[in-house]
Amino acid sequence: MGGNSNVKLIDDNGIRIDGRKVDELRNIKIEAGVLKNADGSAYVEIGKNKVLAAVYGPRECHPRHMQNPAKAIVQVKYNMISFSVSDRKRPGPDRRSVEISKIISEAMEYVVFTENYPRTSIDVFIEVLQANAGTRCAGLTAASVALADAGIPMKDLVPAIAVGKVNDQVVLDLNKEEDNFGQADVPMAMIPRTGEVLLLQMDGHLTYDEFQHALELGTKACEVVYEKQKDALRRRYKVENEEAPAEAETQNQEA
Amino acid sequence: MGGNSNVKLIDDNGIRIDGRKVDELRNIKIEAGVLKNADGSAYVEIGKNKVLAAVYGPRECHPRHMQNPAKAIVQVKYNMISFSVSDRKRPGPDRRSVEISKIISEAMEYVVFTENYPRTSIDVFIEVLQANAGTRCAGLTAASVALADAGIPMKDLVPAIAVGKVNDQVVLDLNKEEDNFGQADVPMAMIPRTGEVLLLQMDGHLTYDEFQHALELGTKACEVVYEKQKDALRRRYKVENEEAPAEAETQNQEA
Amino acid sequence: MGGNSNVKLIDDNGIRIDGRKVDELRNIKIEAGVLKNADGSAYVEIGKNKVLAAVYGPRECHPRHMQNPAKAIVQVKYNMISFSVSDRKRPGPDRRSVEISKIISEAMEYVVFTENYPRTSIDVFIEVLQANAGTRCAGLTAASVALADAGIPMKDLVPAIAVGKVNDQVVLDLNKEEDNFGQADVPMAMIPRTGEVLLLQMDGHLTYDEFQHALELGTKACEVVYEKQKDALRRRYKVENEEAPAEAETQNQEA
Amino acid sequence: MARSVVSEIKRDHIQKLISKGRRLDGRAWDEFRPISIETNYIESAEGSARVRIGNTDVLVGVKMIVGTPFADTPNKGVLSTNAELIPMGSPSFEAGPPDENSIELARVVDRGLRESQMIDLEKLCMEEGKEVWMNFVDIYVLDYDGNLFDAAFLGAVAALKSAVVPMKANEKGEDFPMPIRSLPISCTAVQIENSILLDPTLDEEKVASARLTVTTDENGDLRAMQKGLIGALTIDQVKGVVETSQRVGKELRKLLG
Amino acid sequence: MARSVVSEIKRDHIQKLISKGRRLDGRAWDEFRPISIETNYIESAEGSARVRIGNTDVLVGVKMIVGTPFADTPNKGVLSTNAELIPMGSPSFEAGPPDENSIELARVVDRGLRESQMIDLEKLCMEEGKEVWMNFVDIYVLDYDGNLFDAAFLGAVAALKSAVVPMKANEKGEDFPMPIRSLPISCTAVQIENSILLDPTLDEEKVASARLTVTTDENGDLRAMQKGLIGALTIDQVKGVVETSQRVGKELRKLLG
Amino acid sequence: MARSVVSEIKRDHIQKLISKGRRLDGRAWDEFRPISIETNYIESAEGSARVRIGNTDVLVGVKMIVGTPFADTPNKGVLSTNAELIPMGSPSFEAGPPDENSIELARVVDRGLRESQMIDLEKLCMEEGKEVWMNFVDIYVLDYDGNLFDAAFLGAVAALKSAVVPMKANEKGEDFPMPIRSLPISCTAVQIENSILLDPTLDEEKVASARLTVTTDENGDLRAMQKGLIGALTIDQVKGVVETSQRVGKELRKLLG
Repeated sequence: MGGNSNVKLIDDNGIRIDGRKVDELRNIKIEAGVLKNADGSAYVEIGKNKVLAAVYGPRECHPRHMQNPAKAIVQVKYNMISFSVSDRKRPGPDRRSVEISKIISEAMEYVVFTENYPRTSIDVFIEVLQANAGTRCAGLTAASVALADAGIPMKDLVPAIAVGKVNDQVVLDLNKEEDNFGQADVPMAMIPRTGEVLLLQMDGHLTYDEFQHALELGTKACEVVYEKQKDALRRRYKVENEEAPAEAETQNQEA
Repeated sequence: MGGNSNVKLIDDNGIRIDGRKVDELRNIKIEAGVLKNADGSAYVEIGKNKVLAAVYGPRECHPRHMQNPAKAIVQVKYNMISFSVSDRKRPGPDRRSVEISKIISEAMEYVVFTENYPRTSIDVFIEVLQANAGTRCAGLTAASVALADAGIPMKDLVPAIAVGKVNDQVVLDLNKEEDNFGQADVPMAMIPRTGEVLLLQMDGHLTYDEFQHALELGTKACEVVYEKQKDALRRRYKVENEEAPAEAETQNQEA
Repeated sequence: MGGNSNVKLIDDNGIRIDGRKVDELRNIKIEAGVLKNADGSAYVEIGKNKVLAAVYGPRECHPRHMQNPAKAIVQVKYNMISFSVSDRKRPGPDRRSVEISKIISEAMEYVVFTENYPRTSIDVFIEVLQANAGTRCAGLTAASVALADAGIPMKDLVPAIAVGKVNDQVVLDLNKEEDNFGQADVPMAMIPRTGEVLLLQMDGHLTYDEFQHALELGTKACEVVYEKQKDALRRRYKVENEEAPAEAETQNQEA
Repeated sequence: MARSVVSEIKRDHIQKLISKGRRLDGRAWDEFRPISIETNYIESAEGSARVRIGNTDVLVGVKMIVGTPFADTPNKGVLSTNAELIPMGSPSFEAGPPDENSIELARVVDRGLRESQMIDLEKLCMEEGKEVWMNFVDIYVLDYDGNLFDAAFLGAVAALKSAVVPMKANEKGEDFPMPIRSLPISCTAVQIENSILLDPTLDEEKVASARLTVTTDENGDLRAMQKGLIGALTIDQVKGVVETSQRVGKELRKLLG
Repeated sequence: MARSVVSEIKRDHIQKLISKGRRLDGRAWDEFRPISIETNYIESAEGSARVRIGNTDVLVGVKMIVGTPFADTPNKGVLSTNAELIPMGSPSFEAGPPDENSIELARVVDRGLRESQMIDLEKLCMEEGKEVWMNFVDIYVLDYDGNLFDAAFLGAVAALKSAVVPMKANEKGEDFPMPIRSLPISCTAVQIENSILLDPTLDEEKVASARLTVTTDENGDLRAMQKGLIGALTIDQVKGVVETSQRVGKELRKLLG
Repeated sequence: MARSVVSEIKRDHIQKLISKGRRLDGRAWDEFRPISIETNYIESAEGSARVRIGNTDVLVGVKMIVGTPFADTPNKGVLSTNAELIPMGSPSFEAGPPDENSIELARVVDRGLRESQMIDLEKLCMEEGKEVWMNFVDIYVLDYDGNLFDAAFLGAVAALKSAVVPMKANEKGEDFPMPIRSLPISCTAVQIENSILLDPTLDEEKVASARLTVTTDENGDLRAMQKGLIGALTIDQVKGVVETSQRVGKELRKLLG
């Protein structure tokens, strides 16, 4: 967090530099089933963020010593591609992406019915193609859609969103400028149905009242993201059902 | 390739800076069986290039997951030692040597009767002791002699040579200056008996006519290198046969 | 070794900059059993050196291919923590610590009855918390106390000390300034009972006479260190015996 | 085999106790184990602290080096935090470069130090854009019995607080104490069987389903937070942990003198 | 088990079809799958292109950074090409530093770009010996269904062609388009059962015995070539592939607009 | 299987012979195998030597690069020694970064060169604090049949002695020979069954319980020493090896011409 900067990010009418109100999300677009090789996949756009998630598995657990005889392990790898940010990012994991991969893995492992697939690994690869603040939330949002697309049984989908503080106001879904010059950032992920928090981080400076307000804003926004996730899967299944007969025909031709 | 340089590398009589004609090879010296520990070995000098190759195997395949139940794998590692070039090369593989190792491995795997040795690895180590353009060809030439010296059954020996373009002329077996200031480089490896091409790369700028001419020059030169390879092995076996009784005696003394 | 420096490190009365005579050790403090997780541990202070050693094992040998079916292997890792020296040391092993780890491992493996624990590994971790010359000897001294604390049968404890040459005199137990500006350094480790040398290195410049004198000084000093080691273990066992009933009571309370 | 049986029994035991509102070592749910802080433990560091919380034993050192500032903060010193889970500290720690556990630990500690603006980094600038003090905070875990986050953070704060800027040794002028603006405290809770406990031991951590670390400043304001482990917290649990952290933080801060 | 049986059957099927002059997806031997090229896909890159050839999906970005030239080319910008076979793209791609496959891919693409002198690197020099533009071409394989060489090369050429030199953002003057001199095209053939096919799918690649990539310029001249896989080509096959590449290259070049 | 049986038999054989005062190859205990030294073997190096001791075959090269001195020795050139146990040299050598064996070898050779002050490093300073010659001594083991320490050290000394400072190629003036002050020699002994042997073969090394390397100068003074292997030496054995090294060192030094 840049701290108490003098940059004016919210105007006198409460409008943010990208035209949003303080409690308004950026445009969200979610698509399921966008890759062929992966067992499941999803594409998420939130504002200028572009994120892909791919699921492979359940499959043989590769670092053998990590196998769990009682359940599957969920290994999420979050990665930013080199040209997703303004300064070229050297390929390969950095400390930030290792931490994010860890906490998203933990969140996903909670919702997957891992007992169904002992000794296996369910691998989720999140690639941030274009970054504009909030990529870990976009990635987590994509990850659970991709898991559903892979047909892996889960307690529920997991939407995620960041809340923050800018010019002394609690605002929803920070963009890049707000993230750079803001005063606090609170990424969170929830199970909307139960109100359970699966991912929660915070950095910056918030009073307890502000934090409680942030939790409220985030909770509501997660419900919106959740609807977009479900809608993406509905569209995906619809397409599949329409495609199925066509595919059968093709197979006939070949046989 | 340095491209269309103004450096004059061929004089008006068609003579190159090291005194050769355009279709003339540098001096070649090949020796088989030059190391004790290795199961097979060879030393190749082409002009100022000095290259050693050592073969270990067939032996247990080390990265276990690379084992092939139906055949041996051939793993060639090409390496330049740190003081083989004018600027000190940091020890360890760089991207160039990884690529060269891959394509030489592929070429060698084609000629070895790998089905004879399922699950094993045949490891070939090429060390460039002194480099003066054409080291991958010298290394490949040494590798197949070392494989023969190790007694590993092969379809045939594999000679290799580079052809190139210098001062707008197609020339055989570039030296270092020609490589630095030349216009094209075409390393190639063949099975002379069948005319099959096992390794072929090109970079620079060649018309299709020039390329066809280069293939012709290279094909002929490979036959010359092939004779040197066979001669090295003949000398090696001769020495072995002369040595054999002496060795038997020594064993007697010890027993 | 800095070589023939003009820095005056011994005054006309034969007194060194820290007040010691040429054949005098720095203050030594040894404690056994200072860590809870480790199977055995020891803390050693020699002058301003502060060193911890921890023993884990005998336990499953981790790089599997290093397992010895006939005996345990002893793997010592010597490490300096980043702020143990005046310039921050980047965490992780450097070439110096790899060499020291190797020779301490070899010394320790000789005294441990490794045949008792086939296929296992006995791992010793030496962490130099604060360094002031002589850390490998302090580490080795700590290692054998920690091994004894872990209850691992050994031929004997192994004391270690460095002898050196400063201002053309052979002196015992160099401190940091003497190490920086001295003329020779001879770290050594022994089994005092048998007079066997387990670790011996030397760098600098010594005549054969000086070297013989150094060996004598070091041999005597090792006996002093040896007594401190035994004393630490005696104190440790005393404490253990006193603690034992108390611990039993606690267990009762919980049950 | 035997080992896992024992641990299964222990797990049950811990869970049963907790469901009765009790802990294995008899502490109240919001009670820390005994804490000791020994500063200036290492002379070769500019600042250092050895912190023990129960059997957890952490050594933190601060090294200060003259360097160049980042381009976007030309008038500020640099802070870098690193954690080493050395194999000495636990049979579960492995040699090698920092793994995800040590990286998470280092980054959570780093965020707490940074976001609380504990150090006045502008006072660590010697020449704008050219010369600043770089602070390397290195956390070594010597013995691991749970709650590394709080032990490491307490150690980092104590080490920084005790540090002296080595101006003289670098021929830059007179030494001065590290410019400190606040003393942030982190407080970590875990969830076990729907109960919340502070300062978990290693055994408790193994049974826990979720972890929440909250870093607060003197005003009780939030500066950093991290939820971890495979499990969920309710919003009420989150709020409860925050309130407890505010309260307990005040107590722990007194230990820093 | 089941998997390898299926693939054995598929292998036979592909080989039989090909020996009858047919392909699994009905294409002619010298026919490419549908190709789509979407440029300026990523705003944070100076140039970018997402290229799909059938189900093969590749994203290429160009980042330009101010740097110093190499000593032996003081008046030229720098070109660096890297390929990431990320695990997202295929179950056979593993995480970690570039392996021999991604290194070969990157180097073959790099040679084609470099030897065709596609970019006028002298126009990317700002101050001789001191300041030039460094071009980082990064190739990410999102979905892998064969013929990476051509997809990656097409992506790299399209991304470079679409790039704008970020002078303004670096306070160096006015932006200008990447100085392009030619549009090289690579064309890859494989040998299966002595037949030659262009644009192999992944299934076809698995059955292939040799691969040859030929990069040609607008004049049909050769700029780069790479033979791969464990197998041999006759001289006539090599010549045939070169001639086909010259012809097909002309067609593919039109896709670049 | 067969292999280890044979080696068990060989081990017994070697031990029995030695207990009778004999060696497998008939040498006396203090006798080296035939030694050959070929200098200037590699033109691209500033100095080089290929040294064979029996079947042990080592190639050492010296590269000299213009660089900056270390802050604490502003008027001295830099010496850096590295050993590569390349897989060509032995089935027991593995590819990859230097392991503990190659690091120990390089460091023992380095100490011998450095502590004997063989090179007059002050003569390799061109401008105090700014520009000095950096000497990279790289040791490649082409064939390993025991006693690497002595072969590598002999190679390093011979390569350095043959080196010419490349002033001209670096536009710094006229070339001159490496400024040499002394010719140190290392001599390595092993203990087998309480006997001491010089110049062990690989088979002898495998049976040995302790190793001692002693590096002496022209005066017979000690410059470096390293005890290795899992075994102990008596004080008398140590003294005996030192005395032998002084004597044998004189003989070996003659080989350097």
